[in-house]
Amino acid sequence: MILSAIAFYVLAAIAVVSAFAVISARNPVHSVLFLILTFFSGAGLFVLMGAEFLAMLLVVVYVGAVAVLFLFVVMMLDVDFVELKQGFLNYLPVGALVAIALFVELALVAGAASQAAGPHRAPHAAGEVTNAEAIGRVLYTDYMLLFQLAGLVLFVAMIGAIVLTLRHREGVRKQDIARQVGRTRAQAVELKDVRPGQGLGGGLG
Amino acid sequence: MTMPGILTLVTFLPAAGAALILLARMAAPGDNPALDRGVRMMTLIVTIATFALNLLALGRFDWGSADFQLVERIPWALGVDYHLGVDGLGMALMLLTTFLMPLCIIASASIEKQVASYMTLFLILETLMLGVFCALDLALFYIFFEGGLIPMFILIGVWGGQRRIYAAFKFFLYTLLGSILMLVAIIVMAITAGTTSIPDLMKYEFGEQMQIWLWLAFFASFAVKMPMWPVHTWLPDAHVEAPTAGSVVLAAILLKMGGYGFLRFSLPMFPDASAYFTPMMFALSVIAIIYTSLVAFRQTDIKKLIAYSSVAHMGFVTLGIFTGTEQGVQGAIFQMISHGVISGALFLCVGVVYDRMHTREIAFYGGLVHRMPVYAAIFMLFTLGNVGLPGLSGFPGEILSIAGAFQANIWVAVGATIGVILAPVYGLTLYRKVAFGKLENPKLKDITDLDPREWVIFIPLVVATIALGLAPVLALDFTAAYADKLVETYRAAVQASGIGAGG
Amino acid sequence: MIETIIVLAPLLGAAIAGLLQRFIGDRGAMTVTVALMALTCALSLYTFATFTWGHAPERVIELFRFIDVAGFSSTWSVRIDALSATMLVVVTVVSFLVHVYSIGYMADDPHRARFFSYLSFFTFAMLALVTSNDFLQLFFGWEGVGVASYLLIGFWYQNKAPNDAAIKAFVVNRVGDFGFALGIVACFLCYGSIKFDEVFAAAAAHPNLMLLQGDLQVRAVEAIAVLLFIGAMGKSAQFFLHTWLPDAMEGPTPVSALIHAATMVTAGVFMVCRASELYELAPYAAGFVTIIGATTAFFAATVGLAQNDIKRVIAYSTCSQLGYMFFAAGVGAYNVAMFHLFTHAFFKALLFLGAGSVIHGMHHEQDMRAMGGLRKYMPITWAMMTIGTLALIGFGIPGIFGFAGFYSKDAAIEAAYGASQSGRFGGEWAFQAGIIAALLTSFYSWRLAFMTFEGKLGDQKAAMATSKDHSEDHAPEESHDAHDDHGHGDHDHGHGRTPHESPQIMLFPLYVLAAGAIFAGFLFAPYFIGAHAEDFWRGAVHLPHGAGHGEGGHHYPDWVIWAPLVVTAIGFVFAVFFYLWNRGLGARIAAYGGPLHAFLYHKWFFDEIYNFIFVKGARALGDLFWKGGDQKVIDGLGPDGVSSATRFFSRQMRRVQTGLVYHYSFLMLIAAAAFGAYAIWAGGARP
Amino acid sequence: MSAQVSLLISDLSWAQPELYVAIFALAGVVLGAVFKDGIAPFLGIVGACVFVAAGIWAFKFQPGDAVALFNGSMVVDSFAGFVKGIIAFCAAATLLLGFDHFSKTKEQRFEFPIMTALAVLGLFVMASANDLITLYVGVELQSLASYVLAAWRRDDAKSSEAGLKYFVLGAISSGLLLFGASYIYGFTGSLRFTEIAAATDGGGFGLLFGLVLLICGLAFKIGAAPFHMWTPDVYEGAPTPVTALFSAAPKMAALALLARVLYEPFAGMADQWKQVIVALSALSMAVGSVAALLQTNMKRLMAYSSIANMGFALMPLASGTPDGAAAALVYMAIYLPTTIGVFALILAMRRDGAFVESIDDLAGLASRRVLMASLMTALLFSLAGIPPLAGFWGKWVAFKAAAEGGLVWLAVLGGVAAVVAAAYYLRVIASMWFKPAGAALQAPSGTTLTTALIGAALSFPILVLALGWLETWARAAVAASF
Amino acid sequence: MEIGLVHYLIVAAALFTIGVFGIFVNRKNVIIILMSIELVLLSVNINLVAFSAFLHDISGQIFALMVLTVAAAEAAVGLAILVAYFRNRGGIAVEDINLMKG
Repeated sequence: MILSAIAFYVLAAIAVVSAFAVISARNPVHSVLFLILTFFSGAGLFVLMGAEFLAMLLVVVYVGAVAVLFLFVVMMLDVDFVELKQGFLNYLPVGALVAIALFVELALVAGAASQAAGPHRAPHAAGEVTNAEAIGRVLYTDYMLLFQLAGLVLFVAMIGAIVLTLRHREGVRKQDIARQVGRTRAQAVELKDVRPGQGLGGGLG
Repeated sequence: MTMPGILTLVTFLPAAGAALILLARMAAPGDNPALDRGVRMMTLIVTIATFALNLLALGRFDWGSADFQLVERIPWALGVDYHLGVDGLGMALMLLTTFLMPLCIIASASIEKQVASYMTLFLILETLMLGVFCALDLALFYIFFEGGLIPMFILIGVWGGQRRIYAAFKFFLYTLLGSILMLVAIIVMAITAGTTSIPDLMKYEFGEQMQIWLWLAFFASFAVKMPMWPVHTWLPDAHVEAPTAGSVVLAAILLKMGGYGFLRFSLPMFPDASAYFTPMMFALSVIAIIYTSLVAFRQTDIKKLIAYSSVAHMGFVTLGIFTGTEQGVQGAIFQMISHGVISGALFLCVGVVYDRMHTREIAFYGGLVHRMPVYAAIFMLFTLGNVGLPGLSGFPGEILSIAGAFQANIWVAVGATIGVILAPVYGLTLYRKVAFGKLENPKLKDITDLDPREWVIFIPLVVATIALGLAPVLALDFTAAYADKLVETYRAAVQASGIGAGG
Repeated sequence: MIETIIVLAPLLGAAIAGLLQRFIGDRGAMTVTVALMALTCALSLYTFATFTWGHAPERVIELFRFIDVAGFSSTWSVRIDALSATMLVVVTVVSFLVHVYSIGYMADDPHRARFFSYLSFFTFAMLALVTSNDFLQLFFGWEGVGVASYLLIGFWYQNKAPNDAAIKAFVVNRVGDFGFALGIVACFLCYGSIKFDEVFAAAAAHPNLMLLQGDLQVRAVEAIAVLLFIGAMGKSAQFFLHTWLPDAMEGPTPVSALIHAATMVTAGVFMVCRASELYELAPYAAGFVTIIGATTAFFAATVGLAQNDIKRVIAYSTCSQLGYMFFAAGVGAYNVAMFHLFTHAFFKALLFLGAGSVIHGMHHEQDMRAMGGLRKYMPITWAMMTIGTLALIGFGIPGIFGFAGFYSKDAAIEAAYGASQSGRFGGEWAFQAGIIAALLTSFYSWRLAFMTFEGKLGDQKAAMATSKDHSEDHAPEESHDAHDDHGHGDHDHGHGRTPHESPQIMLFPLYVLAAGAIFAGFLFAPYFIGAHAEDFWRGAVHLPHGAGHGEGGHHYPDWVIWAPLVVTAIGFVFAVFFYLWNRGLGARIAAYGGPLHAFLYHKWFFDEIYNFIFVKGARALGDLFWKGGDQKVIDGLGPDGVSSATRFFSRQMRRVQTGLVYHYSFLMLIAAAAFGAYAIWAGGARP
Repeated sequence: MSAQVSLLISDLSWAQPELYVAIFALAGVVLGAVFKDGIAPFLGIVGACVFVAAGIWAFKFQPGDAVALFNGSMVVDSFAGFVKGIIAFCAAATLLLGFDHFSKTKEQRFEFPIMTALAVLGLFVMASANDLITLYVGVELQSLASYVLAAWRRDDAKSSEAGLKYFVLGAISSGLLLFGASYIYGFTGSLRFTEIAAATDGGGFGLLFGLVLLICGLAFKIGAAPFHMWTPDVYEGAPTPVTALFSAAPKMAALALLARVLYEPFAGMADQWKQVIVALSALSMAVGSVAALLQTNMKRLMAYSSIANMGFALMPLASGTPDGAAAALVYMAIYLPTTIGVFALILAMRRDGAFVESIDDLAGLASRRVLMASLMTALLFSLAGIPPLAGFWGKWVAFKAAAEGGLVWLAVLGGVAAVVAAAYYLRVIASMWFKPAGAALQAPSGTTLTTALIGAALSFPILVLALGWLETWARAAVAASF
Repeated sequence: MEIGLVHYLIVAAALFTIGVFGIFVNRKNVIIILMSIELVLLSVNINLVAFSAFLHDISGQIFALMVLTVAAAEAAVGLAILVAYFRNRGGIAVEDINLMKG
């Protein structure tokens, strides 16, 4: 129990600190890396709560895909390090105030939630099926619709990404063999009368 | 559903005419003088036919009864019925409307741009105005009441004078703000009483506190429409900028909706609140009469002067209505009708010279009588009517209102009577500056007297003014039964609740 | 039937002349109106005769309903009784004569048809007034004559002065009508009717009915009587509301004769007499009538002393004489008031028409200082004017014979004396004012006669020139200029041509009126105020106690009876001294000026004060309300203010809409936090 | 297993509208991959037909009692049927408008109908959502498609900026929504609406907190103040047919979803959430009305107009009365055709082949193209709520529901806001009628004109006459569902 | 001291706050905002899993699974839009995203 408590505090602290680093790091690449760290900590917390399957997914999906995607885009867009602008400091206290107010509210509700949930139950009881199996049992039956819809969501993301980013560049010269082979002399060669001393420019003008 | 009733026919005939014009226009798009001529003629025929139908309806109407007659009722939507019917008050105002519309159409000969649109809007406006006076369902009433803003807005804005856009906006928003509060009140009434039928609501007794709020909401609408001081300032602008026929409709009919509303709703449905607010209404009426008379005196624009005088005259209407006496109520109704004729005629008079000279500056004119004796005579007649000369239709309304007011509160009557002194001050001064004096402006040298078309416009108005002036009983008898019943029930209700009506 | 024709014939004439003038021409219009007036006049005389000598019954012919709202009802009707019969004669005779006279006087005017139309319309309105059976028809006629007066004063509409005068007349009359209208509605409130007989009966039945409004408590009958009298003050140009009458002289002279001397201005007197039953119940109101009447008699006479415009002198004289009528009525001698009205109509119309003749002969010169010696040029006019003057000053030897004014005016003064003896409110002052005014009347009347007809033509011009400097803006000059271009354009204006006698068509009415001025008093005194009074009036007016006393049967001391004659003589002597023997002395005094002269010359400064308070006040208020009230306050706070405030908010909102994502998100989160806070607060203690 | 299959088939038979749309999207991709952009017109027309078919099916085959599908993830009831019908028609109209528009700009791409279809699928799911996960997935399906659609014109700076803004802010709102949903789950122990309803037990501040955050997320989708900030920018930046789509169908779905959440699982807490809706409604009306006054761009103007109108639509919900939801439905049913009509006319604003969208471009339209001007006038007056146009009835039902819920002051505020809003509608009308004519606009295309005509006809007079049915349907739908 | 539900919820709350704080104080580039959004979603997931665990109800974890999936899709779409935006504007500074305002 102590061990899990220590683990919780460590993971929670890392998560919060690295999350803060995500938003305060100057270099976006660092931000991404801190984000990955946050996710790892989150995954650890999941494990503490007995949601091993989700923890794994978090690592695989987020760290493996999303964060890398972020990293990729950061690199691709080659964003500069930007200095904090002047207005930022004026704005910060107000922002912090709102953030603190929000946090206080959330904390209050969190407190309420733990009361409302009644007598504490252990995160997971012994003798039950594994987490992955439990999810698997309902995911394709009770939540089949959602499973399908999730597919459509990903479908939207795919089409959307293609629509927005894939472009057939006009400037790129592609080889069209049929055209190449099928052209006639008239199409290929143009004869010009060149008057002495005037060059081609006069004729074109 | 059986045959549509006569009121439906009267009300929607102009709209049908408008639809016809639209069809004609679809068939022949673009600028087409022949189409314009045809449209003018057709509009005139439609309006005259409407008048004729209205007379037919008049024939079926029993003046002796105070009940709603010629009733039609078809269930509609959202708990609202299509419910029409008239009593003496509604019939009188419908007649006024249908009587004036053909004259307005004739007077619109100087309109040259977008004739078809103009005529369409006018016909739609007529339908909406007629609907106001015969709707027996609150929601239906509101639709007609408020719908009139649309054509009027466009009429002022497109065919108006120089500041027409400002005037159109002011007119629209001012009146809309007033009536939107009424809409809320109507809804509250519909919920409380469970019906929007006007005859049923007249029988329903609202709580005292509720009456006060509802009364105030209705007041907001009608006071603006009337217009009462201090929410009258849209009127001069709208009048001045509107095209002649628009001013006529505005002054002669649209303003009457306020008075109609007070009579139809405020008094019978909220008698206690009406009694409670009577002192305020008196004060506002008297202020309106004196204040706007003095303001009218200082105007430099003919139309503006007449517009302000309208406000003063409407002061007599509100005064008369809230006296809660038969003389007052009858006087108010009569004043509405008479003002419809006279102020309409005065705006037409202004239109005559405006068509010729394209200015309404008083200082521009002077000595018109030299070149336009007939016009001057007619203008004089209506000026005197406006001044409230006995023998012309302006008088009975005023004296009856004052007679009513005297019974309610002597000082109010005294205040209102001061308006009688002030009326000739502005009225005759205007006349003198425009018609009398030497003909000094060289531009006026070639101004011509009335042409036959204008004769046609004015003759019915002259006849009406004199006939109503010499024999006001003609109109008073028609509304007598209505007024009797209104005053009787109002007094009974007020006495039952024990709120003193003053005096 | 006859009665209806009497009333409507002039209307028909007016309509024909007015509407059909294009077709029948000026001559046709004149013919029609004069013929119809002759008819009316003849029928009126017949009616009067049947009444006076034939004991015709009082009757009311009802035509059709006018207004009828729950007791507030009026019917167009013709009421014939002694009072209205008398007025019929006065109105139709004078009107007929003025019609005839106008044929000559207006011969050169291009708008004669219109003029005759107006005249006939006026006559109709006046007849409707006198034959009314209820207050509302009375009011109709009242305003009808007012509008006719307005139209006729402003007949020469090209010019400023007539237009101003016309509007002034109308508006001042409206001030009176303010009272009248309130009086009518008060009648209705108190007595439930506006029909004469019903009102009087109800008033007599409930003499102590109170009119209550808040702290105000007055006897209804007093209030009504005073309110009605305010109307009469306006119409009859009594003190405070008299200012329009002198200005009304801007109208053509026949108009002045008809409207502003003989008929319309006496409508007030008529009305008071008609309502005599009310005034008898209202001692304070009657006292008020007496005091106003007496004051007017005095005031107008003093102002008449200093005027130079021939018509204005007569106008003030009219005003003064109306004062006599009112105080006579006020002291309860309604029959005397009516009698004076009756005789006054003749001699004052005579004076006006004579003055018109002079003006016509002088080529529209109205300033008496430019006249003089006209007796030579216009002997008939002179003779007629002299008769008029004698009638006006009330020349006559008690007990033997007198001109018309003698009987009626002395009767008024005697009645006032009687009232002062019986302690009637205001009687004392009425008597004193009557005597003083008689003196002044004599003086100014002779002054007029002497300045106009004696001496040599234009021998007072020098004084006029100096006087002009003193009163640059005075009306006579204006009117003098004003008449420049109307009608008489072919005449060389001013003194280029010698004065001439008027044509016979203008002189004929003078003869008739002169006859009236001489004999009317002598002939009709027994009926109006004498032995046959009771029999004549038959209750149409309230008669004083002991009425019907014969010529010799009254109880007044001799000095009272002789006093008017004496003061008249004194006035005559003074006039002779100043204007005949020391010709020019009066003018020199005027030129020298002095506060008293200025005070009188400027008519006690009424116009100036009114102009300052009412005209300028109305303008200032109008501007204040318009520019300040409507534009600044109402529009500024109302539509324009709201609209600019809304625009301001709109602009602020657009500024919030920065387009920056972090601002948007910040706002969203603030909102979320706020809603969350609400949730925690609203959810209460429960988790 | 066979029981499961037959259950699945029966579920799918109730989910036919969703199925049609999904099949269309998937098949469209295949066809598009084969035939490239040349098939876009075909897909556009077929898509519109599919939407209409789905809408009609949903509307027509409403179950008498609510039917829970997929183990309670979705529910099919009259309410959903009614809402889907409206969504489908709006989407079909906007799809046709887009097809018309992109054919003029030569930007036809076969993905457009597909993306629209996926958005519509999301809207359908939203309309039928019966648990918090379905709610979330439906919202996201619609949102993701919308983000892409907003940035559709990828070479246009404004369009991509619109997409970016929409995305960022939308993601935040999703975060709020999710966080709220997680608390609701935590406090009630369930994600199913029916079970939540049983567990609310009058609520507490934690549950209310979760609900409020959920409402915030949905308010963003509706575009209600103070979560409205994205609306003007996205409306302006997105391609106009996409704006038309945004202005119509998603509003209906989100409002319906909000209504369902409030009236089904949280009906017991009406007194507590009422105030939040009131605040949203009041703020939306105020902001939408006032901020639009000085706009010069028609699309921005319509954005603010939509904010204000959402305020009006929320008003009846705020009453918490059973009729409130019906009133909101009626309001939306009246409002949506009108706004689509306006967008059709905005799409018809072309000069020299280029699309223009400022109010000044409409100057003098009445003297040049009187039909277009008349339609626009009728539509705008309807939006302003001036009788006798249908918009007035929208205000009527909204105010009435509010008043029945004891919120007369809100109705009064709405009235005042309506007056302010009228001022800017009038500005547009004034520009068309009162201003001197500028260079003429090109003749509107058949599609835009037809759409506008239908919109105007629905605002007047057809809808006015058909109001009786509309209201009856809406009441029946609500009565059968909640 | 036992680690209870409230602890996890507080952690989630902190992450949520940091996430939203990151969104609205960030003025540098949009990617940070996208990452902040991921933080928010993570916090939600922690919430869901925590509730799921302490309620012994698997549906919360299914919800978290869906959130994960959608978050991935969202990241893809967001980055795609960002790339499109970058191509048009040549930068992703947050202050520059204000072509449309007012």
